[in-house]
Amino acid sequence: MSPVTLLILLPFVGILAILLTPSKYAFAWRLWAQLFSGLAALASLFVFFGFHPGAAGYQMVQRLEWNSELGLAFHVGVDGLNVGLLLATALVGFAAVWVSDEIEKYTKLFYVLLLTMIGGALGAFASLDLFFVYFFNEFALLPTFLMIGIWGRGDQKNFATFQITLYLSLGALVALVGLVCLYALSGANTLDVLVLGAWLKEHPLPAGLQTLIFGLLLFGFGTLVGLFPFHSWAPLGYGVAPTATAMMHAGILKKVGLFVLLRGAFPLLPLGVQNWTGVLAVLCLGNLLYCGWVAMRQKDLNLLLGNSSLAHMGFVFLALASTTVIGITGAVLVMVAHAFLAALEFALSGYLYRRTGTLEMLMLGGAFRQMPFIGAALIAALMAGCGVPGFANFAGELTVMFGVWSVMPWHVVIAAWGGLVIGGIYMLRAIRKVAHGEVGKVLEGKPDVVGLARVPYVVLLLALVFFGVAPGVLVDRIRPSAERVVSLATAGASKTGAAGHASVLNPTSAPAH
Amino acid sequence: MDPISHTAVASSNAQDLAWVVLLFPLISAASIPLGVGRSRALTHAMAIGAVATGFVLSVSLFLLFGFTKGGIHATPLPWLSVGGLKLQIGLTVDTLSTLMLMVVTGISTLVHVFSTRYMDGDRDYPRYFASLGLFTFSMLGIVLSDNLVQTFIFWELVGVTSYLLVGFWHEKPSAADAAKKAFLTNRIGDFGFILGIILVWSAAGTVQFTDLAAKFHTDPRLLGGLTSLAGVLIFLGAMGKSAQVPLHVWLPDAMEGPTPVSALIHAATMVAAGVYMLCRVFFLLDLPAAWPGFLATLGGPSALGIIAWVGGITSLLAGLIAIQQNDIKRILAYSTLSQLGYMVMAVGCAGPDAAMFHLTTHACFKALLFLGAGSVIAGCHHEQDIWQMGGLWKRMPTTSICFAIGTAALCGLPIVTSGFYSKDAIFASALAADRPVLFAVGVLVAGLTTLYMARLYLVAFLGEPRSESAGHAHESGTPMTLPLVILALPSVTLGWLPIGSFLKEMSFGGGHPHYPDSITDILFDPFNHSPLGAVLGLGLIVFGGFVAVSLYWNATVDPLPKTLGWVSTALRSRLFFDAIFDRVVVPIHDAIAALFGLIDRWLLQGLVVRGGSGAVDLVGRGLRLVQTGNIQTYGFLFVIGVAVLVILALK
Amino acid sequence: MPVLTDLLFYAFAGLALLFGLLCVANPFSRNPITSAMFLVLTIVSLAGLFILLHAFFLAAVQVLVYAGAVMVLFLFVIMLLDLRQSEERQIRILTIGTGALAVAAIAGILIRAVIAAKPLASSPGLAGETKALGRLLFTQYLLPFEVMSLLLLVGMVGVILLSKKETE
Amino acid sequence: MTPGIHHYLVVSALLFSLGLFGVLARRNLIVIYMSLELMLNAANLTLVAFSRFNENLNGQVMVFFIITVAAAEVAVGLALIVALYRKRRTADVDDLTSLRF
Repeated sequence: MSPVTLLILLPFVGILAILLTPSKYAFAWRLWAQLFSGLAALASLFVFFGFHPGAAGYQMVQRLEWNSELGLAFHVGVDGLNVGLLLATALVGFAAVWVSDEIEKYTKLFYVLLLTMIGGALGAFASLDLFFVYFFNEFALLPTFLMIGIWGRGDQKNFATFQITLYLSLGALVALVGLVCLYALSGANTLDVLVLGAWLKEHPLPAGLQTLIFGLLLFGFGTLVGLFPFHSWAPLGYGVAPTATAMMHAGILKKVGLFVLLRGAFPLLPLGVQNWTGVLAVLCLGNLLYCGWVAMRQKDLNLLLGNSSLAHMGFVFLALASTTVIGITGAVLVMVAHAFLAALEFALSGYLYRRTGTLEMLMLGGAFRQMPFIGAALIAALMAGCGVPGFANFAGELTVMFGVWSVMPWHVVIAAWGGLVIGGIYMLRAIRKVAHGEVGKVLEGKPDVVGLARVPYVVLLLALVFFGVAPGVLVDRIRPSAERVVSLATAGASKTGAAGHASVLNPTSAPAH
Repeated sequence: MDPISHTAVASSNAQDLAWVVLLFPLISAASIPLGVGRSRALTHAMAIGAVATGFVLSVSLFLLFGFTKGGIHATPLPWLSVGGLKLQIGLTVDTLSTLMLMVVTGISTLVHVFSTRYMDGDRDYPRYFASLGLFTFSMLGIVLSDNLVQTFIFWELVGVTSYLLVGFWHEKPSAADAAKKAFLTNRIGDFGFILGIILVWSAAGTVQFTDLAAKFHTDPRLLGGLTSLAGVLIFLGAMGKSAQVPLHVWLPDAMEGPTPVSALIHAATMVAAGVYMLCRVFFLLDLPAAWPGFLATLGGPSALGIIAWVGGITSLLAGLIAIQQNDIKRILAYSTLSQLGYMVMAVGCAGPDAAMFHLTTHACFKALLFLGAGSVIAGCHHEQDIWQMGGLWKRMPTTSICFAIGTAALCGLPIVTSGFYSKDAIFASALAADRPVLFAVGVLVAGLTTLYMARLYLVAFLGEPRSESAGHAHESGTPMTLPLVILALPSVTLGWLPIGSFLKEMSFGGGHPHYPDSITDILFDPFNHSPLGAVLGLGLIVFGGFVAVSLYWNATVDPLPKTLGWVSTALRSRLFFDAIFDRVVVPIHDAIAALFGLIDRWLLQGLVVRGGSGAVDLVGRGLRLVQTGNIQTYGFLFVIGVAVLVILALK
Repeated sequence: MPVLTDLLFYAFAGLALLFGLLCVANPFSRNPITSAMFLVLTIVSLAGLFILLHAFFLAAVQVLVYAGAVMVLFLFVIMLLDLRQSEERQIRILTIGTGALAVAAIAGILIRAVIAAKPLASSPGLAGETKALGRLLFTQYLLPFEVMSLLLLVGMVGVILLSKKETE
Repeated sequence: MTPGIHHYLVVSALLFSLGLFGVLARRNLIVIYMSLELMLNAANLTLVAFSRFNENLNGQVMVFFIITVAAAEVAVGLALIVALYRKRRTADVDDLTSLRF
């Protein structure tokens, strides 16, 4: 059995263990969840470091025929696109389970749902059959709604649940229509990316159809990611979600949409890519600038973090729009980095909320004095969020900017402004209000996290710093896949378009690659 | 391509000691939160040990490699490599970097020692030394960097660590605000810097300094019409770090940090990083002017010209503002701005050697002044207003003497201070670059410098005590006075070394370096070499000193506000730069944010989501009438439905 | 003899319908116990019809299980809940009307379908042998038969769980 | 007239209708439940009749199963009613409308 299959199975085994444990041994539910998410984290480390960097193609592949009539197969494997994301999923899942000791009611259901999310996300990233990617993604999304609805907080809970369900269901629906079109119209009778890719090379779809399907996939999955202007579900949704849910969703599930675009849409529909990147290039500015400015406006820490995570997604969309090797590599780097970062941010804000009952930034303050560990981690996380070197986000965003320049220099200017200056403004304002200043009333006498409870925060911070100091570890793994995606996505494109674009600012036009 | 075995093979090379210099402060800083911080003695022993070792190694590195042209490179580590983007962390060991290395580690060591007493009793003592170590690490990273991206990485880290240090007393709102302001202002500069780096990379395909220098040497027009733009963008980064107008507003506020921090960051290192970086990439700035599109037809100035003017304006404005400040640290802050303006101006006048010379001497005497101010502040129970001091020379003799030496060096007193020589090199470069206006500005600022420094010294140290705390002032012990004494030495002697000429020969490819050969030649070099600057400067120093003495000898209040009127008010308000930032730049961003916030709230969440949900809700309310909840009604409807279906089916 | 069975058919059918009517819509009493008693009679009449159709085993089961066990259960619950007075409310014309309408529709459709259907060859040949039925149950339908026993077990457990007093 | 399959089917249809009427018109849950049993019996009659006239025992097997299932169903259903009655103190369907949105 491939280690990837084992990795996907572990959370589900955990679910089974929890379900079979009677309520007399209620304490064991959490232990089971911790055990199996921890095992999954170990397995993911094994997969990540067992992966041969620099080698093209998929590794640790396993294929189980499921329904040959419909062309469906459980087909998993890792390549550069998902190896980092699998690691991030398992580690974030582990941290999410660990911080969930705040849950007091229906704990059994909670851990079952949380492990479902983890297992679903792992399955979605590992699957090479787009049907299974979608299936696992839905599997992970459903608990999100339930968890927000049941364990959510604040007086806007119902509206937030409603909004997030509406947006995500509609987005998933549009994406499904796109996938069904791809399945039905390609004639390959499968959604397995390997088979379908080979088939479409021989029998390419007409340009109109490619454009249509790519558009459906882009907006469907884009909504799941929070592509401007379909983003307003995200901040509020994270604002009311229980900590672990916000961590898993903002950190991991959001990346599935981007991942499907890279796994399926870009390599399979090159003509669609070329017709849509212009639109995507405009929309990503919405994420980069608009969401950044909206974040400046927020008074609630979680809303600010939600908007900032949308702004980070702008870098990924920008890189996708550029379709360059460096850009795509940077995009995957940003995705992995942001997975850790978003999880860390929401874990910290979740802790603050748990202790104070509010995330109103005016009421907080002095967290660094009152809770040195949480305060320091918060400062580190917010610093990472505005692109400080030493954290993985910086490496990713820098790579994206380098990669996009040859195609869209003006976009890089805006991205740099959004990331460096606007990002700096709201993140530092948040630090100023929450971590610095005199100790706020709501914080007085509230304890810091101690002992083993620090584990999840430390794990996430270490991951951020590791990939920030040594991004090459990840980049060497991503590179061959990024090259493959770009060569497929730009197949048959006239290079004049890109060059003409570059000449706007760069008359010499000698992009170095 | 196995980096580890490479490192292992190369580790016997002496230049790899640079890695030790770089990493020691990081290791000590990291060990403090991991347990060392539990013991105060261990904390500062570890921190001081790390930087002191760094200093010793720096000196040996300088002696080993400082005399090699072009320098040597320590084994680089690959950082990130994809497509045409190959980034690595490498170390340059050459004259420029080893000189700067000595400055940074030397002053950092003294500041560490000084801090053991100054910060004694602070509850966050370990955090202080950890931050200091991190800062030193970041600064050394810039100094040793061998490529633009690495410079940018450590550039940002310096920003962050200075943020931590300025905001060290984070509970104090003013300190927290100042730290935020410093970071954000720097960010605007960094924005230009990174774009400049990307621009250069996209044309040259590399970010290594040596490769870039070679490429631009063979083809100065590599960047085409963007040559000057690239230079200006990179300079924008330096404007942020080296606090050039209009991005200077953060520096005076940053005085909210602990005073030793100001000595390290705002005198010797961080603010000097901008100048150092400009010297590093001087070959990029020194290209013939070329602008894109319509700017070319207007005949835009060269990048160096812009740099020179920004530097000149900064030195003048800062010098003026300093005259009317009353906080001892703020006076020093504006004086730093003014001197940084000098250095930047020197770079702009094609004299990076002069800029580095002045940077070196300035680092010593400005650190001396800041540490002296720290000693005064500690002695006067945290009183910072010079009008509340007075008569300190009796109670704090060591500090007073050292401070006097620093003041003299800053003013550029001939022969006996280092400032004289380095300042004169700047005047000379301005003349050599044929920029008489800037030369005039430089000389005028020399007079202003004497005026405000003499004012500071006369008011704070001489005369009678004007407050309770000044009356009870006292020296604070060896850890604080020793660094002052040590720093006073190079403040006097450093100018006698031909640092500028040496740098010109080694790093900037100067054709005919000029080394004085006898003692008189050394002492009177400026008068021989560039008499106009030396003589005019001397004249203005005397004039400035005279004005100061006549105004402030035994004065109890400042007479200038009365005589100057609104000019004084404007100077006191720091020429309204902060007001402009607070009332124009910030509100613009806030207004856009408010607008978008409203759109998000009312249009997207309101109209679209709530509107959509409202429509669905209305339909739902209609359909709800059907739902009585009575099972028999449902049964009835079901049966009727079945009947209708069957009838339809049977037809 | 054929005449006797014919008469019996009409008798049993008539009784079944009459008792059925009295069970669901007794004009004299709306007491559930009355309804239950009439349901027993209906079931017994149906058992008679089963005998006429030579389904002797089923007739026995019908009486044993339905009239015996099931109806006792009903009575038991009725008495347990003591529901006599709850039926004292007004009869609602609307309910009766809609009910009658629906019933008329369904009945109309059914009877029309029956009449319209082609008659089968009315030569009942197969004897309702209990032996044959048992053979069938234990050979061809063995699995469903066993599953049924499981169902009963599950039902039993479910009933115990449902009717257990909640312990708070 | 000799009763043919038609006769049985008509009787079954009428019984079924009676049961349906009871389900739709009566308000007592238990009576509704009894009416349901009536409908089941009507169906049984149909099956037995077809079994007889088609000369095939499968119909009778089916009836056998129906009776068994019905027994289980009655038990569970009545338990539900008892549980419901304990909570709500009523067995009148007009009072049991809390599933309404």
